[in-house]
Amino acid sequence: MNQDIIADIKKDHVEKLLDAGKRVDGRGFDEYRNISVEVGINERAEGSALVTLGRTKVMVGVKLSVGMPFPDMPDSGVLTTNAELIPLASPSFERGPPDEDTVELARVVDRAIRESGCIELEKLCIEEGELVWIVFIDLHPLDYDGNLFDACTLGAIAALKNTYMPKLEDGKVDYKTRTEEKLPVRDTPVEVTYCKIGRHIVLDPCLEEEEVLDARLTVGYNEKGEIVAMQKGGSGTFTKEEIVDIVRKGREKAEFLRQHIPG
Amino acid sequence: MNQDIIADIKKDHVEKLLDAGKRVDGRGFDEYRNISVEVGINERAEGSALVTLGRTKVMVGVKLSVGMPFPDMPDSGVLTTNAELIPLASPSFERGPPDEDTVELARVVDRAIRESGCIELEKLCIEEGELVWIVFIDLHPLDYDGNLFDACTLGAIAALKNTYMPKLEDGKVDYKTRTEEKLPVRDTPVEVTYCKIGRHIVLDPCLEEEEVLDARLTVGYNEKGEIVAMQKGGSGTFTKEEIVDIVRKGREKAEFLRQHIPG
Amino acid sequence: MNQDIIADIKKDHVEKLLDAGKRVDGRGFDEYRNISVEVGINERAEGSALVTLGRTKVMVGVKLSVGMPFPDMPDSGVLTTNAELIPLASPSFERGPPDEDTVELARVVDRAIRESGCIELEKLCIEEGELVWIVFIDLHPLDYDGNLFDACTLGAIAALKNTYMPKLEDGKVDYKTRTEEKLPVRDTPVEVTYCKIGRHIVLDPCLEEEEVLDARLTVGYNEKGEIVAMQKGGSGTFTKEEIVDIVRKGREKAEFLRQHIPG
Amino acid sequence: MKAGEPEEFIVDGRRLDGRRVDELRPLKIEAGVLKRADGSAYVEWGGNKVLAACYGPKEIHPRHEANPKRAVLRTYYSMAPFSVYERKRPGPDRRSMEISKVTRQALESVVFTHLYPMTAIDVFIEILQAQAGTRCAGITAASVALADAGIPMRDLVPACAAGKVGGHIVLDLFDIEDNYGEADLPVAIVPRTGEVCLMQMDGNLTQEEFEQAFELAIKGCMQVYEKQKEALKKVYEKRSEE
Amino acid sequence: MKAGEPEEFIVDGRRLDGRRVDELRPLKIEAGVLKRADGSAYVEWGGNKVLAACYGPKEIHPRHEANPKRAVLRTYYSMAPFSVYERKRPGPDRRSMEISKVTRQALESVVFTHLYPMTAIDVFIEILQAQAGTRCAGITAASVALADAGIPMRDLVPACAAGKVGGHIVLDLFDIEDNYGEADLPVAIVPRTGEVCLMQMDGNLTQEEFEQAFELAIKGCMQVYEKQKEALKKVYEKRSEE
Amino acid sequence: MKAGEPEEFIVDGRRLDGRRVDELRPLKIEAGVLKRADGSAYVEWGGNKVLAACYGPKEIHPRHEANPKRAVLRTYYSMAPFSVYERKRPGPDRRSMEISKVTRQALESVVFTHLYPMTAIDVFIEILQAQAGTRCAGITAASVALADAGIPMRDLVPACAAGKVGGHIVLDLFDIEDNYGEADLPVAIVPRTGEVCLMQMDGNLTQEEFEQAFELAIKGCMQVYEKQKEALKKVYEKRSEE
Repeated sequence: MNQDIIADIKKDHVEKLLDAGKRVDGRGFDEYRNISVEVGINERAEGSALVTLGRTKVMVGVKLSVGMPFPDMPDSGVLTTNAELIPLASPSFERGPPDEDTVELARVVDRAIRESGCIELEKLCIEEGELVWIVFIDLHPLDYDGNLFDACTLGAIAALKNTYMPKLEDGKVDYKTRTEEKLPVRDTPVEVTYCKIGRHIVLDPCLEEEEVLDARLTVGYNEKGEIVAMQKGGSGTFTKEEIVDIVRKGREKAEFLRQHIPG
Repeated sequence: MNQDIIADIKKDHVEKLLDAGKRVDGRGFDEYRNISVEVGINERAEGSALVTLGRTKVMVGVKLSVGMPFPDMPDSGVLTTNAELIPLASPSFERGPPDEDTVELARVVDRAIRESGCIELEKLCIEEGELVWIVFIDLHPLDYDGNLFDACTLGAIAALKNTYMPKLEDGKVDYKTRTEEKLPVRDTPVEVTYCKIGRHIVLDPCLEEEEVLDARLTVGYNEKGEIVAMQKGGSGTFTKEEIVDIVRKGREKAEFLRQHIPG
Repeated sequence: MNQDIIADIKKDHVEKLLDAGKRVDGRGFDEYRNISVEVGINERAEGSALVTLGRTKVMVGVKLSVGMPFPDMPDSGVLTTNAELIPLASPSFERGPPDEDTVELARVVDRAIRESGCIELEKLCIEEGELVWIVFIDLHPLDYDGNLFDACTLGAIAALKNTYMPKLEDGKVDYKTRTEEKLPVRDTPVEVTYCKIGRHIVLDPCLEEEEVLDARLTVGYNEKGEIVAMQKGGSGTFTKEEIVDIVRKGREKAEFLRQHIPG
Repeated sequence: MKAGEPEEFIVDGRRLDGRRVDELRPLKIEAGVLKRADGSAYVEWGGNKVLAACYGPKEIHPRHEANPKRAVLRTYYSMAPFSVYERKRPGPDRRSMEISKVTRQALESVVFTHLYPMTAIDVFIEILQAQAGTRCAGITAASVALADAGIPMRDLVPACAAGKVGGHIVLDLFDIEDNYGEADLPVAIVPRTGEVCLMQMDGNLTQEEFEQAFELAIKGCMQVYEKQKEALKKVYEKRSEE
Repeated sequence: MKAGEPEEFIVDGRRLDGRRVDELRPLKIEAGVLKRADGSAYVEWGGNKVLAACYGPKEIHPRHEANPKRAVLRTYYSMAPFSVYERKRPGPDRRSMEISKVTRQALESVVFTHLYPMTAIDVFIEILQAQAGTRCAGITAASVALADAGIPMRDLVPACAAGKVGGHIVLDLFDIEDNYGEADLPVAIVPRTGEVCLMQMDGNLTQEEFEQAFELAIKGCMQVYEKQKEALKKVYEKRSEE
Repeated sequence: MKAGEPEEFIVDGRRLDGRRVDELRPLKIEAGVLKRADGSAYVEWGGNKVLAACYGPKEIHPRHEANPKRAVLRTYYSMAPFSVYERKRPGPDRRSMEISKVTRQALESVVFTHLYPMTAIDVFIEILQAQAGTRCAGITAASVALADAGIPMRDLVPACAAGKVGGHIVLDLFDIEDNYGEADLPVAIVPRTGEVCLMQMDGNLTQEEFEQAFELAIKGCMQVYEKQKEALKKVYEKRSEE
């Protein structure tokens, strides 16, 4: 019961600050926390990135393997996005099979990557109908202080752009030999998340804000600024105008995020 | 604890009514509830049926797929019967992997279908030892008011008799094109369930009766009236004579059930 | 809470006896309980053994099957060791997927078998890169009174030495026809377990001792007396000298165990 | 082009199933269709056939999941094995887990959960036959089932998707449009206030296209809302007659 | 005809394993074979080797499964991986779940569970080697294990199957008869009253054949009953000597 | 000879990665690297990259797992999917279950668990990049994380393996040596007393080789211990500056 009372007090506190034009960590309403993106930080992964977003830290690894294509896409590589919310990263993450938050994270990141068509999957066919490259993106938060959607999408595209193809011999992957060839990536989708607390809309919620938010809206954009993915969260609602406004102003935030990707 | 006291009171009530020659819903001891069977009610399934037995409602879908035969039956199709007791249908059904009641239901229905040989599995071989048709029967209760055995077996055979073969191209199934050809079915097995409450034997228990029964006997018959499956349930017992008697009089009830199958 | 107090009392009791030079069951510190090993006791298994070690009883079955080799060992058979701690054998064993004790048992027994190279896996290749024999060792304790490591390793090697190859026809196993040919086994590894209770080191802990031990050391030896496997257990520690000493004196106990293997 | 993709999605102002761009598929809603459930609804929406049932407010197991300030709303979206062309293995998959979550959040925005602390309200959505748009059909059915169970709510929650196919913004995609189209945008609203309580999108839309599709989806929701109200009216009338 | 099916099942009045039609396979029952279990029994029945163990009455976990009016009887039938020709993967499958259920119901009809409210009585049946008829062997062993554990019961529960092979009604099918025969009818009874507490059947029988097989199975049960009583007598004698 | 096996492991006194037989791979330890955890450590040891986090003492769920006499120490060793060449499927496998157990037992020998009855102390070890020796790196990181969380312990627990490759006894095997070598002997100690709290071995060693390798592993542990202490000193200094 105490948990709920504490939650009420917290929400009250965060909201009052916002009423006074302030956020819990002193940022502007439309401001991201400090962002850093390092790539190529894992020698076992074909591609990798470590994203720091304020105190949130996420590692993303890209592994390549080979296998059968889907029957309805015989000449196309396969993309698989997976997340693990390991309890090392937060007391609220639990061991066991993926829960709905884990699944949602993986699927919303996957949506921006997939729908933007950023990976040239049609170039990942080895033998039509028989053998294609399978791209595994593993989202691996290490320290959780809110807004995994934006951090993980940023890490995923940064890692993909840094992915080298391993050597292929007789239909088998030689992981120990990396070729010069990079994974063909033609777009740079990112996701931008706003949340609504009371009557305020703020960018990039930190954990303290996430815990009290009414509603959340994540929008993914490709390089052209087109919308490729959306996901509303939270038990609260947005007005139509709020949504249209978020989608508009998120576009320039996407451009801002994109600048943090190395290379 | 209250649950158990209520159960005792309920049992007492049902039994006293029976002593007075009455059933909780006013039926005769040897009488089925209202039965209706509709077939072809699902456009995604190759065969389907919706059975209403009093207030019990069951949907059965038959799907066809192709795969390897069993090693010891290389020229025979494969039959798989599956049940799901979805919590939508009853507050007593729980989510999660199949429990023993679910498994028993699937296996007892399967028994009548399989042992009657009603599906001509030997005609479902596509390439000996390599490729055969797999028949999936999915038992899907929607509203649970007792006697799923009889309702599901009736639905299964009705759906099977209404099953059209999908088109096969290059060893793959084109589900969107249904052929004129029907699944070869040569018999019409049904199951008949009696239960024992105190010293009384009654046909087709409704839920209120099932909840207080001592013992249950389900008997499956083929068209010739031969016995093809039996399953006793409940923690109580039958006398030898009761069993022989049930098996005898069930035969005409089977004939009665069979008349409700369309087509 | 009582459980813990009882545990303390038990430990006190066992330790005081040891201080007086006595074990709970009257054995010498360096003495095994009665050992018997019967082989060929299961007609469905290609090899089998029943080991009795005091009141501990373990059945081990060896089954052979065929399958793909590992990619990095294309001309070698495959060894798989599995344990089941069925609740029939002890009130402390629970149903469900293998817990860490079950997994440790299987892996420590596997270690001695595998690292000693006792099975000539290179002779179990049927067609390089395509088809090899798979050796399943199933450890199946039936009555648990301590020291499953030694009993199961003894049972495993006894069963392996008693394993007959089944007939192979067209790449399929005919289990009903057993050939005269035996599984090629060239060494006889066994494991010897000591435990530390207070300041005492004793051989072959019975359950009462296992329940109160501070630390456990299991050492596997091949026929030459070389060490092929080790596993320390328990939340307590050993001194360096204790470990070296156990490893030395375990060697002759291994020779003693080996004499109990029939044939 | 994917195998099976049509050359044109709209010919002479008509879509492949004969509808206009802003036209819903035929929609039929019936409330109170199940005996055991506390509330239920059946929705037939084009080729979708969906059942929803509501149980509760009721005791919650395990107890530590209870909330002292409000009822816990639990939603389970599930597809029958025979609801799709290729038989679906029973049990939850990742897609159904996500849909269950967004459905729950959409419904939480209208249910007065604070009236029933320490209890659970369970909503089960069963897709019996699927033809694209099952999440919208499910939410639509679920809120009718909740109302049928007498759970106090500030409004019903109609849901409807819009999307883009062959360059056109259209309402309520059916399966061919969903498989080969450019974007799908499911939306659920609280009609009395116009609030948006569910919103997802995948595909590719410019800002302008998005705004157009969003507007269209909301209009679709309002049509669905009328059908929901009719269904409830009908079942209340029927019950008061009994 | 399935691969491996014999041409004839009965030649000169003898079955393929030399038995007459109404003859049991050799049956050996031993009680009190395990040290840890509260009660146990070992049954060797033709090529079947079966262990049963009973633990209880004992505290029940999780607590909410306890029944204030009687002990909860739990039965688990399980096959060792090496008990069959093709290695069985560990863990329960659908067949063993069904057998566990009917076994429990058969035993519930004789155990005085009301004497031990709020407790559990666990019975584990482990098939070490199988040659058809393992469920009957398991029930037979289980009721001896219960008795060995001192659990009050109104009678033992012997079980035995009859069936039809090659047109003949025979007792106690072994594996070849079970695989290629026409029907199998396992039965368990409460010998003192003649009540039937387990009854299953699959195959094909006319009414007349059924009645004949049923009668035969009951006679088989009575023979099994004698062996059960002998085994218990032996273990009591042995214990009183100790 | 397995595919990929090197002809020689030691040439001119140098191993394939340039080290001498008694030389550790480069080792870097950093404490206090995570914000959410109560204590944490990062270890880079040759090609191994390992994170450890400690949460607790804290309330324990489910309650019946609590111990009235001491804290329950729980350790979870886990490998990231991208930590190895061939992607590892998420979730515990048999190897990680065994490592979790021996890690817990090693740490239990130093943690004063009796100070926190009825609580849990959770230690999570995440292998981000593996190059053989991850269990030693994990234990090494874990005990630093426990210390960083302020959990009272009688000492840190450094771990290090020795082994045999190409006939030579060497310290701290890297992946090629681990894959193709003759023996691996991971050891963890309580440095102040010299007690051994983890010890495993697989391969083939004579008594003499074993004693030599054991001695070498303990020396390796002492070097690791120095790095652990440095890391903790550094983080305390940093924190007192803040």
